[in-house]
Amino acid sequence: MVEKILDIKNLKKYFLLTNGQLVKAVDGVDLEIFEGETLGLVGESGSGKSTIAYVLVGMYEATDGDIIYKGDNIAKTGLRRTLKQKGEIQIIFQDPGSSLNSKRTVGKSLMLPLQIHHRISKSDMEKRARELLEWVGLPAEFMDKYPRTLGGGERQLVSGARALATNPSLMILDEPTSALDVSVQAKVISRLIDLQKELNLAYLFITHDLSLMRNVANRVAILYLGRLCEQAPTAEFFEKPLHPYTQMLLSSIPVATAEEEEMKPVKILSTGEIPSPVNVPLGCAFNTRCRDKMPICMKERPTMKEVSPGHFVCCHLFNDNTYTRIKAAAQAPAGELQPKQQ
Amino acid sequence: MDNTQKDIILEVRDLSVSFDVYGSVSHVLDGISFKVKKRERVGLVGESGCGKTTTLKAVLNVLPKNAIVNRGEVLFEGLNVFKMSNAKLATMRRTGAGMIFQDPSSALNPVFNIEKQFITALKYAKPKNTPAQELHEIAIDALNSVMLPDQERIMKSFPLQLSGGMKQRACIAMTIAAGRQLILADEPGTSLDVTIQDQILRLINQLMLDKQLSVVMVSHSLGVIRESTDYVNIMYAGTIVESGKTDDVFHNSKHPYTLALMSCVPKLTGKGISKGIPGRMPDYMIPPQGCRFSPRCPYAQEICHTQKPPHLEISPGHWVSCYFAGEVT
Amino acid sequence: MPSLLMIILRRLGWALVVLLGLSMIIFSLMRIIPGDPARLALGPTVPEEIVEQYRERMHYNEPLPIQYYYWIAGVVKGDFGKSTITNRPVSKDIKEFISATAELVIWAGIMPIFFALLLGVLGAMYKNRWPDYLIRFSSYVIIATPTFVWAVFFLLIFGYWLPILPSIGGRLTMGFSVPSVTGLMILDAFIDGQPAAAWDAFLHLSLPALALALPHTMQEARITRSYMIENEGKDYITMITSQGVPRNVINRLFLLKPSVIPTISIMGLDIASIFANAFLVETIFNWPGISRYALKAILGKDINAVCGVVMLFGVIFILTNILVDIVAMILDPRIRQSRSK
Amino acid sequence: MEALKRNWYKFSESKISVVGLVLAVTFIFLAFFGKYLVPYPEHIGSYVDFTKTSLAPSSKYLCGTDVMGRDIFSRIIGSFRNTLMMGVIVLLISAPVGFIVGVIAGYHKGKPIDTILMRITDIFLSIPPLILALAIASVLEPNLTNSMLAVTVMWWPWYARLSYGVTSSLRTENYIIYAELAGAKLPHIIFKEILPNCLSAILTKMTLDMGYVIIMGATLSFAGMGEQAPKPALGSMISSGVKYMPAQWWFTIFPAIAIMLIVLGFNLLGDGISNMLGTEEI
Repeated sequence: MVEKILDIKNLKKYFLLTNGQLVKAVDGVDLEIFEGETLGLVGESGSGKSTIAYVLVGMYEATDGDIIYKGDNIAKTGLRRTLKQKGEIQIIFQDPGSSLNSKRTVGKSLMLPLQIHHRISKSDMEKRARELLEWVGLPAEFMDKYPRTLGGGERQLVSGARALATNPSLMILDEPTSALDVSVQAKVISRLIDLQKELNLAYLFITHDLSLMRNVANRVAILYLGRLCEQAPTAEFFEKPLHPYTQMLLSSIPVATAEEEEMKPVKILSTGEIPSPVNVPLGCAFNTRCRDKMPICMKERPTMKEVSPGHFVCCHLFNDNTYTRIKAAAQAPAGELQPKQQ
Repeated sequence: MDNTQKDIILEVRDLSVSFDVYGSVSHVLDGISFKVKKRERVGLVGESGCGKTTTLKAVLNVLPKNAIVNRGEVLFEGLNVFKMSNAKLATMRRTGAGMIFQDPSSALNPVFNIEKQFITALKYAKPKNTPAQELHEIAIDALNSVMLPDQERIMKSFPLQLSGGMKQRACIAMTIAAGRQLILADEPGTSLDVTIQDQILRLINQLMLDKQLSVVMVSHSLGVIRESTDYVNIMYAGTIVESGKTDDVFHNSKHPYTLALMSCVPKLTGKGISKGIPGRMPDYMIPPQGCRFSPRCPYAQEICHTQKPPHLEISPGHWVSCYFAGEVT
Repeated sequence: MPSLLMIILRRLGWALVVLLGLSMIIFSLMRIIPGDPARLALGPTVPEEIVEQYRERMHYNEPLPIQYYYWIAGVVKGDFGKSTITNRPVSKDIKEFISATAELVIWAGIMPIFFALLLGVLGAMYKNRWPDYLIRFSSYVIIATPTFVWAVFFLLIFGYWLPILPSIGGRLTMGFSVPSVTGLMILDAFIDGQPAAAWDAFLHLSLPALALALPHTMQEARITRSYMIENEGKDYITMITSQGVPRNVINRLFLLKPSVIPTISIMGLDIASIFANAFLVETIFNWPGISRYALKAILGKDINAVCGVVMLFGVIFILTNILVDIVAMILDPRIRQSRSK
Repeated sequence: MEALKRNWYKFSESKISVVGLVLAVTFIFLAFFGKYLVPYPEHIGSYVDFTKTSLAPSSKYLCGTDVMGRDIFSRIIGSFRNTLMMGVIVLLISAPVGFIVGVIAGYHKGKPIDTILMRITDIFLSIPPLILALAIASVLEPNLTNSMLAVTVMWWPWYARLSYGVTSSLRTENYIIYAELAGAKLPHIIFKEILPNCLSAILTKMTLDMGYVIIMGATLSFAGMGEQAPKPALGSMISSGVKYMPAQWWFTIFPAIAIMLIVLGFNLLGDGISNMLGTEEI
């Protein structure tokens, strides 16, 4: 029986701007993460995916909702959570340029969490830091290097080693490779996957890259403007994407092989702009860009439906326990089709 | 021969550019050559730092001040941009070729509204006494053709009042407005969200068809290049390692670097990803003597380390810079 | 734009807080002077009971916060008390001396901005060629020389060796008489129809103005140059260059404006500081300005005058800053946005 | 080694920075050892020789003699120690004080403590610096220590502003956030994470400010609020010489040139350092 380690229920995080506007960055999100699995969280800018990450690690306190981590509710603890809880949930940030202090050596950066969490002797700390570097596949000479002499991928791996220092059971990967080239990304990702197996880590993998998600996640959840649209086991998700936004997102991905082109299920041309999170549309948040919108979408916020076991969709087109849509798909407007390469 | 020459809008020949970095010389571009025919979409693809943007800037002769063009030429409609008179160069920039930048937020001047930037650029591109009203109409038309609604409001807006996608559309409008025939697109969707990137790429393709443009598309994304070019050049560390028809190069890759790069791209089919390419991009201060990929290449032999491989045509229209192009899989 | 008004109102609110703090600091500083303020004000010969009466009347024997209350209540009504040096209300003194300094500031602080920008742009355009070297070298030398040294040099050069400019000081040569309308002598002379007097006033003004203007003008030129050079590498300049807009248009339009905006706040600081920092120049050139008055007040331990003048300088400083901020907001939409958040 | 070479290249890119380095080093050297090198060390104090008053510059008296018959050259060199001390002490006090205020306010950006600290800084900034210095100097005894105190009081806010700016931009850097998440204490964050990143900006400003503090000190001394006679100070040497102009021009011109060269030296040096460290001009 795989244990559920994190249970997010109806999570809300609102920000009040000084000019009085309310930003509902995360607005009622339910997620579960099981031991040793990777949950992929996908969204574009303004979707609130990073906000969820920051609430989980304690940078922000949730406005409402629960985050049950191994039996404790840590939704509103912020940085006041216990040292053990801090150690258990760790994060790798997106920007390799700013995740390490450029004036401190890799060794010093690695020893900071050891110093705080383990209270061991200096020589033990150094030994442990070398060990951590080895785990992520970096040579021990890196201890005395400064971040500026490292490549982006190496810096992200050092961040990974630093996160492992506190023996976490859940790692939040906030777009860890989006700033890297694909050849470096491949290196970092394959290392992270190996580590997950070795240490039985759970990953919350945040990204905007669906192709990457296909290869790393066990389950995928799609966010749009602070709300979940769809959630499913990875294979099912890519075979049967249901939410109109998911379909638009999938068909927008530029792919490198003809084989993948086949995978793009329906050609839904991307239209419209992502609304500002300050003005989330009434009803379904996606209604400004949805091809299949119905009158109800403008008024009423849809609820999550479980169309098949583990596959959830938040859309008025669907009911529980069926893949059948309430309304047939609209045809793409003629004359605006992409010129296919001949 | 004469006919094909006439059909070529841009030709880059053996272009080598280095940079003066605090007294040391960084040898970035090393013998870049490619051609762009009229109404053709040519891609330059490679990882960051491989010299894609430098190549584009060289085409318009807007390289940074510390850049040195060592050898080679860029022929726009048969004339070398490095030897052009100032007047000719200005004409080429105004009506011949234009560039779309990666980050539209930094490509637009933050303290002027769109109108001021757009109209000023148009004023020099159009005949001297074009009335202001006409310039304004041209600009509005261009904004309309990139599918920006509410053009009058856009004209009065400052860059920070527009979203990334809108800014990029405005930049495209500025580039096509004066009737330029060649568009140099430097990662036009990279700084935008996936769905917005898709719109921008479709827009460029649409404009290319409607206005019979030629496009040089630069990207780090193999997917973008496959979907929006006809001909592709794979770049590695300031050299072109493989070039040919996009389909050919993508489905029948020959160069070890191209193959390695392809295997690194995560696929929607979900067959896992490779372990990456060992090693790092070479230091441009001391680039490898022979093939620039040789230090990282699993197939490298003695000759690869000492002598630069020639760019050979291994099948019609498919060129590879590798001594062992046939043997690699 | 309603938000602009809100921003200004908010800035003014904060300005009041800052002024209040400033007044407290100055007031307590002046009250810790060793010696009895009443005795200091009246002089040593006055009998003790009169001093006592005076003390009573001025609330000098109350605790410091109460004294402050009475003082600030007067300040709000524009009453800074009496100056012990001139024996007149401080507010009247200020009114009399401020116009001479204001005229100096106009010529030494505002007019040279044009030259600062010009030199900055020239330096950037001819980067690492002789005009740039010339401007940079002279700016280094000029900035390294204190204002009072310039004043002394000018006295020596124009007063003794090359006596083409009046150096005995004052604002006008004896014999001219110009009725005060605006307080600005040159303008007043023109209003009164005396071009000769205006010219004479200008000659009097030129040396102190030049001594005051030189260092900060060169400093502003250098800052403008360095921002110009920094911005030259930006994408938006490459973009507009690639569109075929001529170099000189780019320089004076698309490069100059973003480069000048960050120097505006420095110019504002400079203008505000000239008011107060002119005292050596005003003293050397015998210029009847507020700054020289401040120096005399400080040396003579004239408490009311010092407090009054420092408050005035604070107000000028704060208002100039607000004004500069507004100008920057009008020029730069980015600042407009960040301030409204 | 490579880094050293690159830094030297950046520093010496503008040759004039090297001139600055030479000037500044010479000045500091003379401040320490000038007393033993000048031709007439006894002239630095209260020495009188009425047979040699007001002599024009000659090979014997390089910068001439003053009304007391003292060698002006020796007195100029002799004043360097106090001039240097003024700059060093003012900056060594105001930079740390300003840093602490700025870093605490910047770290708590948007919280009440930020508002309070930065408003206090604003209040100090809104007082014209010279006036404040003069007021302080006049309330207290006019001497070197008090003039240093006066200049320090008006100087720290600039460092508060600088550190505040740097800190509030570092505040969102992931390594600072990580340190918080890991449970690091405030002193660690301020001194181990933020300070090393502020240091180059602060050091650059300190070198550039050296010149301005010296100007400020000379100005106070010119107004009679610095080092008192008979000890030499550049500002007071100029002010006491003004009334002998133009006949005895050497009374004023040489101290003036000395100030100019010292300030020039530090300004050029500061610019070179700022080129080297890549910090923007403030």
